[in-house]
Amino acid sequence: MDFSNLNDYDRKQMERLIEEKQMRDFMRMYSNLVDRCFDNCVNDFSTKTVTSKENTCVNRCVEKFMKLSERASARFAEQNAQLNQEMQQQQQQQRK
Amino acid sequence: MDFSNLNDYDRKQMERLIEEKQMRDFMRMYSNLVDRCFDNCVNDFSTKTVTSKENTCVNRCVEKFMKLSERASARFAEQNAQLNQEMQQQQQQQRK
Amino acid sequence: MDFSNLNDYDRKQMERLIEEKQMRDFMRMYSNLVDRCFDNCVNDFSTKTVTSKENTCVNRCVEKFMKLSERASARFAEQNAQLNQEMQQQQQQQRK
Amino acid sequence: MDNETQMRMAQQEFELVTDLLHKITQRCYQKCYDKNYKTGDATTKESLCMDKCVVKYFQVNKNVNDKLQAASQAKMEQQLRAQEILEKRRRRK
Amino acid sequence: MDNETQMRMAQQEFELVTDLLHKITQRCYQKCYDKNYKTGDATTKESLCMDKCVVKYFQVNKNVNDKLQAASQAKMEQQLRAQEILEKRRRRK
Amino acid sequence: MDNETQMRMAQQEFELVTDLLHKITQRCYQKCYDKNYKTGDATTKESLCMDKCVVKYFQVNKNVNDKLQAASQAKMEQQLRAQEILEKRRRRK
Repeated sequence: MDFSNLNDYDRKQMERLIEEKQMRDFMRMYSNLVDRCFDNCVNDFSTKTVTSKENTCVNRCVEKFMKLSERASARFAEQNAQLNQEMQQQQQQQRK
Repeated sequence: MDFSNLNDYDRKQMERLIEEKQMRDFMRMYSNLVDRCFDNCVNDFSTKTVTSKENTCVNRCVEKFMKLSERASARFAEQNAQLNQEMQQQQQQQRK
Repeated sequence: MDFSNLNDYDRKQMERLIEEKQMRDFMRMYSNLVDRCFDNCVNDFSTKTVTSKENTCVNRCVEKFMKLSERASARFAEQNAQLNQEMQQQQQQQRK
Repeated sequence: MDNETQMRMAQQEFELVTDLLHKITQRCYQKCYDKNYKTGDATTKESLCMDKCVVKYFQVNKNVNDKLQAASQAKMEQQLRAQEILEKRRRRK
Repeated sequence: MDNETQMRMAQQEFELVTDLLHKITQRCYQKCYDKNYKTGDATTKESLCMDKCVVKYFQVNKNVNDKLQAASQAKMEQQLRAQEILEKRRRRK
Repeated sequence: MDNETQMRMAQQEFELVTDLLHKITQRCYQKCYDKNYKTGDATTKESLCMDKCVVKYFQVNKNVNDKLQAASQAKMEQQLRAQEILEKRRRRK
Protein backbone atom coordinates (compact mmCIF):
# COMPACT_ATOMS: atom_id res chain seq x y z
CA MET A 1 0.00 0.00 0.00
CA ASP A 2 1.11 3.48 -0.77
CA PHE A 3 1.69 5.07 2.59
CA SER A 4 3.65 8.07 1.35
CA ASN A 5 0.63 10.36 1.67
CA LEU A 6 -0.01 9.29 5.26
CA ASN A 7 1.50 10.95 8.29
CA ASP A 8 3.62 8.95 10.72
CA TYR A 9 0.73 8.18 13.07
CA ASP A 10 -1.54 6.90 10.29
CA ARG A 11 1.27 4.86 8.77
CA LYS A 12 2.02 3.14 12.07
CA GLN A 13 -1.68 2.54 12.61
CA MET A 14 -2.01 0.95 9.17
CA GLU A 15 1.05 -1.22 9.65
CA ARG A 16 -0.33 -2.44 12.96
CA LEU A 17 -3.67 -3.30 11.36
CA ILE A 18 -1.91 -5.22 8.59
CA GLU A 19 0.21 -7.08 11.11
CA GLU A 20 -2.86 -8.03 13.14
CA LYS A 21 -4.67 -9.25 10.05
CA GLN A 22 -1.66 -11.31 8.98
CA MET A 23 -1.47 -12.89 12.43
CA ARG A 24 -5.18 -13.71 12.34
CA ASP A 25 -4.80 -15.20 8.86
CA PHE A 26 -1.88 -17.34 9.99
CA MET A 27 -3.79 -18.61 13.01
CA ARG A 28 -6.83 -19.33 10.85
CA MET A 29 -4.74 -21.21 8.27
CA TYR A 30 -3.04 -23.15 11.06
CA SER A 31 -6.32 -23.98 12.77
CA ASN A 32 -7.88 -25.17 9.50
CA LEU A 33 -4.77 -27.22 8.72
CA VAL A 34 -4.84 -29.04 12.06
CA ASP A 35 -8.55 -29.76 11.56
CA ARG A 36 -8.10 -30.97 7.99
CA CYS A 37 -5.10 -33.21 8.68
CA PHE A 38 -6.69 -34.64 11.80
CA ASP A 39 -9.86 -35.34 9.83
CA ASN A 40 -8.00 -37.01 6.94
CA CYS A 41 -5.47 -38.98 8.97
CA VAL A 42 -6.84 -39.91 12.40
CA ASN A 43 -9.80 -42.26 12.32
CA ASP A 44 -8.93 -45.04 14.78
CA PHE A 45 -10.19 -44.24 18.26
CA SER A 46 -9.47 -47.57 19.86
CA THR A 47 -6.03 -46.29 20.84
CA LYS A 48 -5.22 -43.28 23.00
CA THR A 49 -1.99 -42.35 21.23
CA VAL A 50 -1.46 -41.16 17.68
CA THR A 51 -0.01 -44.17 15.84
CA SER A 52 3.17 -43.99 13.80
CA LYS A 53 1.13 -44.40 10.63
CA GLU A 54 -1.22 -41.60 11.62
CA ASN A 55 1.67 -39.34 12.52
CA THR A 56 3.37 -39.94 9.17
CA CYS A 57 0.10 -39.14 7.42
CA VAL A 58 -0.28 -35.87 9.38
CA ASN A 59 3.28 -34.82 8.57
CA ARG A 60 2.76 -35.45 4.88
CA CYS A 61 -0.61 -33.69 5.00
CA VAL A 62 0.98 -30.57 6.53
CA GLU A 63 3.91 -30.60 4.08
CA LYS A 64 1.67 -31.08 1.07
CA PHE A 65 -0.68 -28.31 2.13
CA MET A 66 2.19 -25.89 2.69
CA LYS A 67 3.66 -26.67 -0.74
CA LEU A 68 0.35 -26.38 -2.60
CA SER A 69 -0.57 -23.31 -0.56
CA GLU A 70 2.67 -21.63 -1.58
CA ARG A 71 1.92 -22.47 -5.21
CA ALA A 72 -1.59 -21.04 -4.94
CA SER A 73 -0.15 -17.81 -3.53
CA ALA A 74 2.25 -17.45 -6.44
CA ARG A 75 -0.54 -17.95 -8.98
CA PHE A 76 -2.76 -15.64 -6.94
CA ALA A 77 -0.11 -12.91 -7.13
CA GLU A 78 0.09 -13.31 -10.90
CA GLN A 79 -3.69 -13.14 -11.30
CA ASN A 80 -3.91 -10.09 -9.08
CA ALA A 81 -1.18 -8.32 -11.05
CA GLN A 82 -3.00 -9.14 -14.28
CA LEU A 83 -6.28 -7.86 -12.83
CA ASN A 84 -4.59 -4.63 -11.78
CA GLN A 85 -3.15 -4.18 -15.26
CA GLU A 86 -6.59 -4.63 -16.83
CA MET A 87 -8.11 -2.13 -14.41
CA GLN A 88 -5.38 0.37 -15.26
CA GLN A 89 -5.99 -0.02 -19.00
CA GLN A 90 -9.72 0.48 -18.53
CA GLN A 91 -9.10 3.64 -16.52
CA GLN A 92 -6.79 5.01 -19.22
CA GLN A 93 -9.40 4.32 -21.89
CA GLN A 94 -12.03 6.11 -19.84
CA ARG A 95 -9.84 9.22 -19.66
CA LYS A 96 -9.61 9.47 -23.46
CA MET B 1 -35.33 -0.37 15.74
CA ASP B 2 -36.93 2.39 17.72
CA PHE B 3 -34.43 5.22 17.71
CA SER B 4 -36.82 7.92 18.92
CA ASN B 5 -35.47 7.71 22.47
CA LEU B 6 -31.86 8.09 21.32
CA ASN B 7 -30.06 11.37 20.92
CA ASP B 8 -28.59 12.35 17.55
CA TYR B 9 -25.12 11.03 18.31
CA ASP B 10 -26.36 7.61 19.45
CA ARG B 11 -28.73 7.36 16.51
CA LYS B 12 -25.93 8.02 14.03
CA GLN B 13 -23.70 5.57 15.86
CA MET B 14 -26.40 2.89 15.68
CA GLU B 15 -27.07 3.52 12.00
CA ARG B 16 -23.36 3.20 11.27
CA LEU B 17 -23.16 -0.09 13.16
CA ILE B 18 -26.16 -1.44 11.24
CA GLU B 19 -24.66 -0.32 7.95
CA GLU B 20 -21.36 -2.01 8.76
CA LYS B 21 -23.12 -5.24 9.73
CA GLN B 22 -25.16 -5.19 6.52
CA MET B 23 -22.02 -4.69 4.47
CA ARG B 24 -20.29 -7.58 6.28
CA ASP B 25 -23.36 -9.77 5.71
CA PHE B 26 -23.41 -8.92 2.01
CA MET B 27 -19.72 -9.72 1.64
CA ARG B 28 -20.18 -12.97 3.55
CA MET B 29 -23.14 -13.99 1.40
CA TYR B 30 -21.19 -13.09 -1.74
CA SER B 31 -18.11 -14.98 -0.60
CA ASN B 32 -20.15 -18.08 0.25
CA LEU B 33 -21.96 -17.84 -3.08
CA VAL B 34 -18.73 -17.73 -5.11
CA ASP B 35 -17.43 -20.72 -3.12
CA ARG B 36 -20.63 -22.71 -3.53
CA CYS B 37 -21.08 -22.05 -7.24
CA PHE B 38 -17.41 -22.72 -7.93
CA ASP B 39 -17.66 -25.97 -5.99
CA ASN B 40 -20.83 -27.11 -7.78
CA CYS B 41 -19.92 -26.02 -11.30
CA VAL B 42 -16.15 -26.11 -11.83
CA ASN B 43 -14.59 -29.55 -11.62
CA ASP B 44 -12.44 -29.86 -14.74
CA PHE B 45 -8.91 -28.68 -14.10
CA SER B 46 -7.38 -29.83 -17.36
CA THR B 47 -8.21 -26.42 -18.86
CA LYS B 48 -7.04 -23.03 -17.66
CA THR B 49 -10.17 -21.13 -18.68
CA VAL B 50 -13.71 -21.44 -17.38
CA THR B 51 -15.59 -23.30 -20.11
CA SER B 52 -18.84 -22.03 -21.58
CA LYS B 53 -20.69 -24.88 -19.88
CA GLU B 54 -19.12 -24.07 -16.53
CA ASN B 55 -19.90 -20.38 -16.93
CA THR B 56 -23.55 -21.10 -17.74
CA CYS B 57 -23.74 -23.31 -14.67
CA VAL B 58 -22.25 -20.57 -12.46
CA ASN B 59 -24.70 -17.98 -13.81
CA ARG B 60 -27.66 -20.24 -13.13
CA CYS B 61 -26.27 -21.10 -9.69
CA VAL B 62 -26.06 -17.40 -8.77
CA GLU B 63 -29.52 -16.61 -10.14
CA LYS B 64 -31.11 -19.57 -8.39
CA PHE B 65 -29.48 -18.73 -5.07
CA MET B 66 -30.60 -15.10 -5.28
CA LYS B 67 -34.20 -16.13 -6.02
CA LEU B 68 -34.39 -18.77 -3.27
CA SER B 69 -32.55 -16.45 -0.89
CA GLU B 70 -35.16 -13.75 -1.51
CA ARG B 71 -37.90 -16.28 -0.84
CA ALA B 72 -36.25 -17.39 2.40
CA SER B 73 -36.07 -13.75 3.53
CA ALA B 74 -39.79 -13.23 2.90
CA ARG B 75 -40.71 -16.35 4.88
CA PHE B 76 -38.20 -15.35 7.57
CA ALA B 77 -39.90 -11.95 7.90
CA GLU B 78 -43.29 -13.66 8.32
CA GLN B 79 -41.95 -16.05 10.96
CA ASN B 80 -40.29 -13.23 12.85
CA ALA B 81 -43.49 -11.17 12.84
CA GLN B 82 -45.42 -14.19 14.11
CA LEU B 83 -42.83 -14.78 16.83
CA ASN B 84 -43.07 -11.13 17.90
CA GLN B 85 -46.84 -11.37 18.06
CA GLU B 86 -46.63 -14.47 20.28
CA MET B 87 -44.13 -12.74 22.56
CA GLN B 88 -46.43 -9.74 22.83
CA GLN B 89 -49.40 -11.94 23.76
CA GLN B 90 -47.37 -13.73 26.42
CA GLN B 91 -46.29 -10.41 27.91
CA GLN B 92 -49.90 -9.20 28.04
CA GLN B 93 -50.97 -12.39 29.79
CA GLN B 94 -48.19 -11.99 32.34
CA ARG B 95 -49.40 -8.47 33.18
CA LYS B 96 -52.87 -9.78 34.14
CA MET C 1 -5.60 -15.89 34.95
CA ASP C 2 -3.40 -14.20 37.46
CA PHE C 3 -4.86 -10.73 37.83
CA SER C 4 -3.08 -9.86 41.08
CA ASN C 5 -0.51 -7.74 39.25
CA LEU C 6 -3.21 -5.73 37.46
CA ASN C 7 -4.79 -2.59 38.77
CA ASP C 8 -8.55 -2.42 39.28
CA TYR C 9 -9.25 -0.87 35.89
CA ASP C 10 -7.25 -3.46 33.97
CA ARG C 11 -8.77 -6.30 35.97
CA LYS C 12 -12.31 -5.14 35.19
CA GLN C 13 -11.38 -4.68 31.55
CA MET C 14 -9.98 -8.23 31.40
CA GLU C 15 -13.01 -9.72 33.11
CA ARG C 16 -15.27 -7.93 30.63
CA LEU C 17 -13.26 -9.27 27.67
CA ILE C 18 -13.46 -12.81 29.08
CA GLU C 19 -17.20 -12.48 29.62
CA GLU C 20 -17.72 -11.25 26.06
CA LYS C 21 -15.67 -14.12 24.66
CA GLN C 22 -17.61 -16.65 26.73
CA MET C 23 -20.88 -15.21 25.48
CA ARG C 24 -19.68 -15.35 21.86
CA ASP C 25 -18.51 -18.95 22.39
CA PHE C 26 -21.86 -19.93 23.84
CA MET C 27 -23.74 -18.33 20.94
CA ARG C 28 -21.42 -20.01 18.44
CA MET C 29 -21.87 -23.41 20.08
CA TYR C 30 -25.62 -22.91 20.18
CA SER C 31 -25.75 -21.79 16.54
CA ASN C 32 -23.68 -24.77 15.40
CA LEU C 33 -25.83 -27.11 17.47
CA VAL C 34 -29.09 -25.89 15.91
CA ASP C 35 -27.54 -26.25 12.45
CA ARG C 36 -26.19 -29.72 13.15
CA CYS C 37 -29.35 -31.10 14.71
CA PHE C 38 -31.53 -29.57 12.00
CA ASP C 39 -29.26 -31.07 9.35
CA ASN C 40 -29.26 -34.54 10.96
CA CYS C 41 -32.93 -34.73 11.92
CA VAL C 42 -35.10 -32.66 9.56
CA ASN C 43 -35.17 -33.89 5.98
CA ASP C 44 -38.85 -34.06 5.08
CA PHE C 45 -40.04 -30.82 3.52
CA SER C 46 -43.46 -31.98 2.41
CA THR C 47 -44.86 -30.84 5.76
CA LYS C 48 -44.76 -27.36 7.25
CA THR C 49 -44.49 -28.47 10.88
CA VAL C 50 -41.69 -30.32 12.63
CA THR C 51 -43.04 -33.86 13.07
CA SER C 52 -43.04 -35.65 16.40
CA LYS C 53 -40.32 -38.00 15.15
CA GLU C 54 -38.17 -35.07 14.00
CA ASN C 55 -38.68 -33.27 17.30
CA THR C 56 -37.64 -36.35 19.29
CA CYS C 57 -34.54 -36.67 17.13
CA VAL C 58 -33.63 -33.00 17.70
CA ASN C 59 -34.07 -33.35 21.47
CA ARG C 60 -31.82 -36.39 21.57
CA CYS C 61 -29.30 -34.70 19.31
CA VAL C 62 -29.08 -31.71 21.66
CA GLU C 63 -28.85 -33.88 24.79
CA LYS C 64 -26.20 -36.13 23.29
CA PHE C 65 -24.10 -33.19 22.12
CA MET C 66 -24.27 -31.53 25.54
CA LYS C 67 -23.18 -34.76 27.28
CA LEU C 68 -20.31 -35.50 24.88
CA SER C 69 -19.33 -31.83 24.87
CA GLU C 70 -19.08 -31.89 28.67
CA ARG C 71 -16.91 -34.99 28.44
CA ALA C 72 -14.64 -33.37 25.87
CA SER C 73 -14.21 -30.37 28.16
CA ALA C 74 -13.17 -32.57 31.07
CA ARG C 75 -10.59 -34.42 28.96
CA PHE C 76 -9.48 -31.08 27.50
CA ALA C 77 -8.85 -29.72 30.99
CA GLU C 78 -6.74 -32.76 31.84
CA GLN C 79 -4.70 -32.45 28.64
CA ASN C 80 -4.16 -28.75 29.21
CA ALA C 81 -2.98 -29.36 32.79
CA GLN C 82 -0.59 -32.03 31.56
CA LEU C 83 0.73 -29.71 28.85
CA ASN C 84 1.28 -26.97 31.42
CA GLN C 85 3.18 -29.38 33.63
CA GLU C 86 5.44 -30.41 30.76
CA MET C 87 6.10 -26.78 29.90
CA GLN C 88 6.99 -26.06 33.50
CA GLN C 89 9.44 -28.96 33.62
CA GLN C 90 11.09 -27.81 30.41
CA GLN C 91 11.49 -24.31 31.80
CA GLN C 92 13.08 -25.66 34.98
CA GLN C 93 15.54 -27.73 32.95
CA GLN C 94 16.47 -24.69 30.88
CA ARG C 95 17.30 -22.73 34.02
CA LYS C 96 19.84 -25.34 35.14
CA MET D 1 -30.82 1.04 31.78
CA ASP D 2 -28.37 3.57 30.36
CA ASN D 3 -27.96 4.37 26.70
CA GLU D 4 -24.74 2.43 26.15
CA THR D 5 -26.21 -0.81 27.51
CA GLN D 6 -29.41 -0.28 25.54
CA MET D 7 -27.49 0.25 22.32
CA ARG D 8 -25.27 -2.77 22.89
CA MET D 9 -28.33 -4.95 23.45
CA ALA D 10 -30.03 -3.57 20.35
CA GLN D 11 -26.90 -4.25 18.31
CA GLN D 12 -26.63 -7.80 19.64
CA GLU D 13 -30.26 -8.47 18.80
CA PHE D 14 -29.81 -7.10 15.30
CA GLU D 15 -26.77 -9.32 14.81
CA LEU D 16 -28.67 -12.35 16.12
CA VAL D 17 -31.50 -11.85 13.67
CA THR D 18 -29.30 -11.23 10.64
CA ASP D 19 -27.01 -14.14 11.53
CA LEU D 20 -30.04 -16.41 11.87
CA LEU D 21 -31.34 -15.24 8.48
CA HIS D 22 -27.93 -15.98 6.92
CA LYS D 23 -27.76 -19.44 8.48
CA ILE D 24 -31.31 -20.39 7.52
CA THR D 25 -30.67 -19.25 3.95
CA GLN D 26 -27.50 -21.34 3.65
CA ARG D 27 -28.88 -24.44 5.34
CA CYS D 28 -32.24 -24.45 3.55
CA TYR D 29 -30.64 -23.77 0.17
CA GLN D 30 -28.40 -26.77 0.79
CA LYS D 31 -31.44 -28.92 1.63
CA CYS D 32 -33.64 -27.74 -1.22
CA TYR D 33 -31.69 -26.86 -4.36
CA ASP D 34 -31.45 -29.13 -7.39
CA LYS D 35 -27.77 -29.61 -8.30
CA ASN D 36 -28.40 -29.98 -12.01
CA TYR D 37 -28.95 -26.25 -12.67
CA LYS D 38 -31.11 -26.77 -15.73
CA THR D 39 -32.33 -23.21 -15.22
CA GLY D 40 -31.55 -20.08 -13.23
CA ASP D 41 -35.17 -19.91 -12.09
CA ALA D 42 -36.28 -21.54 -8.88
CA THR D 43 -38.57 -24.49 -9.57
CA THR D 44 -41.89 -24.91 -7.76
CA LYS D 45 -40.46 -27.85 -5.84
CA GLU D 46 -37.42 -25.86 -4.71
CA SER D 47 -39.54 -22.85 -3.74
CA LEU D 48 -42.07 -24.81 -1.68
CA CYS D 49 -39.21 -26.71 -0.03
CA MET D 50 -37.61 -23.38 1.00
CA ASP D 51 -40.94 -22.18 2.45
CA LYS D 52 -41.33 -25.27 4.64
CA CYS D 53 -37.66 -25.42 5.52
CA VAL D 54 -37.63 -21.86 6.90
CA VAL D 55 -40.67 -22.58 9.08
CA LYS D 56 -39.17 -25.82 10.36
CA TYR D 57 -35.80 -24.20 11.07
CA PHE D 58 -37.55 -21.54 13.14
CA GLN D 59 -39.28 -24.26 15.15
CA VAL D 60 -36.07 -26.21 15.74
CA ASN D 61 -34.26 -23.00 16.68
CA LYS D 62 -36.94 -22.18 19.27
CA ASN D 63 -36.98 -25.73 20.66
CA VAL D 64 -33.20 -25.87 21.03
CA ASN D 65 -33.21 -22.37 22.55
CA ASP D 66 -35.73 -23.48 25.17
CA LYS D 67 -33.72 -26.60 25.95
CA LEU D 68 -30.49 -24.66 26.32
CA GLN D 69 -31.93 -22.01 28.64
CA ALA D 70 -31.81 -24.64 31.35
CA ALA D 71 -28.38 -25.88 30.31
CA SER D 72 -26.71 -22.47 30.10
CA GLN D 73 -25.53 -22.65 33.69
CA ALA D 74 -23.73 -25.90 32.92
CA LYS D 75 -22.00 -24.26 29.98
CA MET D 76 -20.88 -21.30 32.09
CA GLU D 77 -19.40 -23.80 34.53
CA GLN D 78 -17.52 -25.39 31.64
CA GLN D 79 -16.16 -22.01 30.57
CA LEU D 80 -15.00 -21.23 34.08
CA ARG D 81 -13.01 -24.46 33.95
CA ALA D 82 -11.16 -23.23 30.86
CA GLN D 83 -10.45 -19.99 32.69
CA GLU D 84 -8.95 -21.83 35.66
CA ILE D 85 -6.63 -23.67 33.26
CA LEU D 86 -5.22 -20.37 32.06
CA GLU D 87 -4.86 -18.98 35.54
CA LYS D 88 -2.68 -21.90 36.54
CA ARG D 89 -0.59 -21.49 33.41
CA ARG D 90 0.00 -17.78 33.95
CA ARG D 91 1.05 -18.28 37.58
CA ARG D 92 4.03 -20.25 36.33
CA LYS D 93 5.34 -17.33 34.25
CA MET E 1 -11.55 12.09 1.02
CA ASP E 2 -10.18 12.43 4.51
CA ASN E 3 -7.51 10.22 6.00
CA GLU E 4 -9.81 8.12 8.18
CA THR E 5 -12.03 7.13 5.25
CA GLN E 6 -9.00 6.47 3.07
CA MET E 7 -7.47 4.20 5.70
CA ARG E 8 -10.68 2.33 6.28
CA MET E 9 -11.02 1.66 2.56
CA ALA E 10 -7.41 0.54 2.30
CA GLN E 11 -7.92 -1.80 5.22
CA GLN E 12 -11.09 -3.24 3.71
CA GLU E 13 -9.33 -3.83 0.42
CA PHE E 14 -6.42 -5.55 2.15
CA GLU E 15 -8.86 -7.78 4.03
CA LEU E 16 -10.71 -8.60 0.80
CA VAL E 17 -7.54 -9.69 -0.94
CA THR E 18 -6.19 -11.76 1.92
CA ASP E 19 -9.60 -13.37 2.56
CA LEU E 20 -9.84 -14.24 -1.14
CA LEU E 21 -6.38 -15.78 -1.04
CA HIS E 22 -7.36 -17.84 2.01
CA LYS E 23 -10.57 -19.04 0.38
CA ILE E 24 -8.94 -19.92 -2.93
CA THR E 25 -6.24 -21.86 -1.10
CA GLN E 26 -8.78 -23.87 0.90
CA ARG E 27 -11.15 -24.54 -1.99
CA CYS E 28 -8.49 -25.42 -4.55
CA TYR E 29 -6.63 -27.66 -2.13
CA GLN E 30 -9.91 -29.49 -1.52
CA LYS E 31 -10.39 -29.90 -5.29
CA CYS E 32 -6.85 -30.94 -6.10
CA TYR E 33 -5.19 -32.91 -3.33
CA ASP E 34 -4.75 -36.69 -3.38
CA LYS E 35 -6.13 -38.11 -0.13
CA ASN E 36 -3.68 -41.01 -0.02
CA TYR E 37 -0.69 -38.95 1.18
CA LYS E 38 1.92 -41.27 -0.27
CA THR E 39 4.33 -38.36 0.00
CA GLY E 40 4.65 -34.91 1.52
CA ASP E 41 5.65 -33.48 -1.84
CA ALA E 42 3.08 -32.08 -4.21
CA THR E 43 2.74 -34.26 -7.30
CA THR E 44 2.82 -32.79 -10.79
CA LYS E 45 -0.88 -33.52 -11.17
CA GLU E 46 -1.75 -31.75 -7.92
CA SER E 47 0.46 -28.76 -8.75
CA LEU E 48 -0.95 -28.24 -12.24
CA CYS E 49 -4.46 -28.64 -10.87
CA MET E 50 -3.77 -25.88 -8.31
CA ASP E 51 -2.47 -23.59 -11.07
CA LYS E 52 -5.60 -23.98 -13.18
CA CYS E 53 -7.93 -23.92 -10.19
CA VAL E 54 -6.61 -20.54 -8.99
CA VAL E 55 -7.09 -19.01 -12.45
CA LYS E 56 -10.60 -20.44 -12.78
CA TYR E 57 -11.57 -19.28 -9.27
CA PHE E 58 -10.48 -15.75 -10.17
CA GLN E 59 -12.65 -15.88 -13.27
CA VAL E 60 -15.70 -17.15 -11.36
CA ASN E 61 -15.13 -14.56 -8.64
CA LYS E 62 -15.09 -11.77 -11.23
CA ASN E 63 -18.16 -13.12 -13.05
CA VAL E 64 -20.18 -13.43 -9.85
CA ASN E 65 -19.00 -9.99 -8.74
CA ASP E 66 -20.23 -8.48 -12.01
CA LYS E 67 -23.58 -10.25 -11.68
CA LEU E 68 -24.06 -9.10 -8.11
CA GLN E 69 -23.28 -5.45 -8.79
CA ALA E 70 -26.72 -5.23 -10.35
CA ALA E 71 -28.34 -7.29 -7.62
CA SER E 72 -26.84 -5.36 -4.70
CA GLN E 73 -29.80 -3.02 -4.52
CA ALA E 74 -32.13 -5.98 -4.09
CA LYS E 75 -29.98 -7.27 -1.24
CA MET E 76 -30.02 -3.90 0.51
CA GLU E 77 -33.80 -3.98 0.25
CA GLN E 78 -33.78 -7.41 1.86
CA GLN E 79 -31.60 -6.12 4.69
CA LEU E 80 -33.90 -3.19 5.30
CA ARG E 81 -36.71 -5.69 5.71
CA ALA E 82 -34.80 -7.39 8.53
CA GLN E 83 -34.28 -3.99 10.12
CA GLU E 84 -38.01 -3.23 10.03
CA ILE E 85 -38.62 -6.52 11.83
CA LEU E 86 -36.45 -5.38 14.70
CA GLU E 87 -37.99 -1.95 14.82
CA LYS E 88 -41.43 -3.44 15.34
CA ARG E 89 -40.09 -5.73 18.05
CA ARG E 90 -38.43 -2.93 19.98
CA ARG E 91 -41.53 -0.71 19.88
CA ARG E 92 -43.27 -3.29 22.04
CA LYS E 93 -40.69 -3.01 24.81
CA MET F 1 6.47 -5.52 29.32
CA ASP F 2 3.80 -2.89 29.89
CA ASN F 3 0.27 -3.62 31.03
CA GLU F 4 -1.42 -3.17 27.66
CA THR F 5 0.88 -5.69 25.95
CA GLN F 6 0.49 -8.11 28.85
CA MET F 7 -3.29 -7.90 28.69
CA ARG F 8 -3.39 -8.33 24.94
CA MET F 9 -1.24 -11.46 25.20
CA ALA F 10 -3.39 -12.85 28.00
CA GLN F 11 -6.51 -12.23 25.93
CA GLN F 12 -4.98 -13.90 22.86
CA GLU F 13 -4.02 -16.93 24.92
CA PHE F 14 -7.50 -17.18 26.39
CA GLU F 15 -9.00 -16.99 22.91
CA LEU F 16 -6.58 -19.65 21.64
CA VAL F 17 -7.55 -22.08 24.39
CA THR F 18 -11.29 -21.55 24.08
CA ASP F 19 -11.15 -21.71 20.27
CA LEU F 20 -9.19 -24.98 20.52
CA LEU F 21 -11.77 -26.38 22.92
CA HIS F 22 -14.57 -25.41 20.53
CA LYS F 23 -12.82 -26.98 17.56
CA ILE F 24 -11.95 -30.21 19.37
CA THR F 25 -15.55 -30.52 20.56
CA GLN F 26 -16.96 -30.08 17.05
CA ARG F 27 -14.44 -32.33 15.32
CA CYS F 28 -14.49 -35.12 17.88
CA TYR F 29 -18.29 -35.11 18.07
CA GLN F 30 -18.35 -35.47 14.28
CA LYS F 31 -15.95 -38.44 14.52
CA CYS F 32 -17.64 -40.19 17.41
CA TYR F 33 -21.41 -39.70 17.46
CA ASP F 34 -23.91 -42.30 16.28
CA LYS F 35 -26.28 -40.71 13.75
CA ASN F 36 -29.23 -42.91 14.70
CA TYR F 37 -30.06 -41.02 17.93
CA LYS F 38 -31.73 -43.98 19.61
CA THR F 39 -31.20 -42.13 22.88
CA GLY F 40 -30.18 -38.74 24.22
CA ASP F 41 -27.60 -40.37 26.45
CA ALA F 42 -24.04 -40.83 25.30
CA THR F 43 -23.24 -44.52 24.77
CA THR F 44 -20.11 -46.10 26.22
CA LYS F 45 -18.65 -46.39 22.74
CA GLU F 46 -19.28 -42.70 21.97
CA SER F 47 -17.88 -41.60 25.33
CA LEU F 48 -14.67 -43.61 25.09
CA CYS F 49 -14.23 -42.44 21.51
CA MET F 50 -14.47 -38.80 22.68
CA ASP F 51 -11.87 -39.45 25.38
CA LYS F 52 -9.34 -40.84 22.91
CA CYS F 53 -10.21 -38.31 20.22
CA VAL F 54 -9.48 -35.34 22.51
CA VAL F 55 -6.09 -36.79 23.46
CA LYS F 56 -5.19 -37.52 19.84
CA TYR F 57 -6.30 -34.06 18.69
CA PHE F 58 -4.02 -32.51 21.31
CA GLN F 59 -1.13 -34.56 19.99
CA VAL F 60 -1.79 -33.64 16.36
CA ASN F 61 -2.20 -30.00 17.34
CA LYS F 62 1.19 -30.02 19.09
CA ASN F 63 2.91 -31.85 16.22
CA VAL F 64 1.53 -29.45 13.59
CA ASN F 65 2.42 -26.50 15.82
CA ASP F 66 6.03 -27.70 16.06
CA LYS F 67 6.20 -28.24 12.31
CA LEU F 68 4.83 -24.79 11.57
CA GLN F 69 7.16 -22.94 13.91
CA ALA F 70 9.84 -23.56 11.32
CA ALA F 71 7.55 -22.69 8.42
CA SER F 72 6.18 -19.45 9.90
CA GLN F 73 8.86 -17.40 8.20
CA ALA F 74 7.77 -18.78 4.84
CA LYS F 75 4.17 -17.83 5.58
CA MET F 76 5.16 -14.28 6.53
CA GLU F 77 6.97 -14.04 3.21
CA GLN F 78 3.77 -15.13 1.49
CA GLN F 79 1.79 -12.47 3.31
CA LEU F 80 4.26 -9.77 2.34
CA ARG F 81 3.70 -10.77 -1.26
CA ALA F 82 -0.03 -10.08 -0.89
CA GLN F 83 0.83 -6.72 0.62
CA GLU F 84 3.03 -5.80 -2.33
CA ILE F 85 0.12 -6.59 -4.64
CA LEU F 86 -2.00 -4.00 -2.90
CA GLU F 87 0.76 -1.43 -2.85
CA LYS F 88 1.07 -1.60 -6.62
CA ARG F 89 -2.69 -1.29 -7.00
CA ARG F 90 -2.95 1.76 -4.81
CA ARG F 91 -0.11 3.56 -6.59
CA ARG F 92 -2.29 3.64 -9.71
CA LYS F 93 -5.10 5.50 -7.93
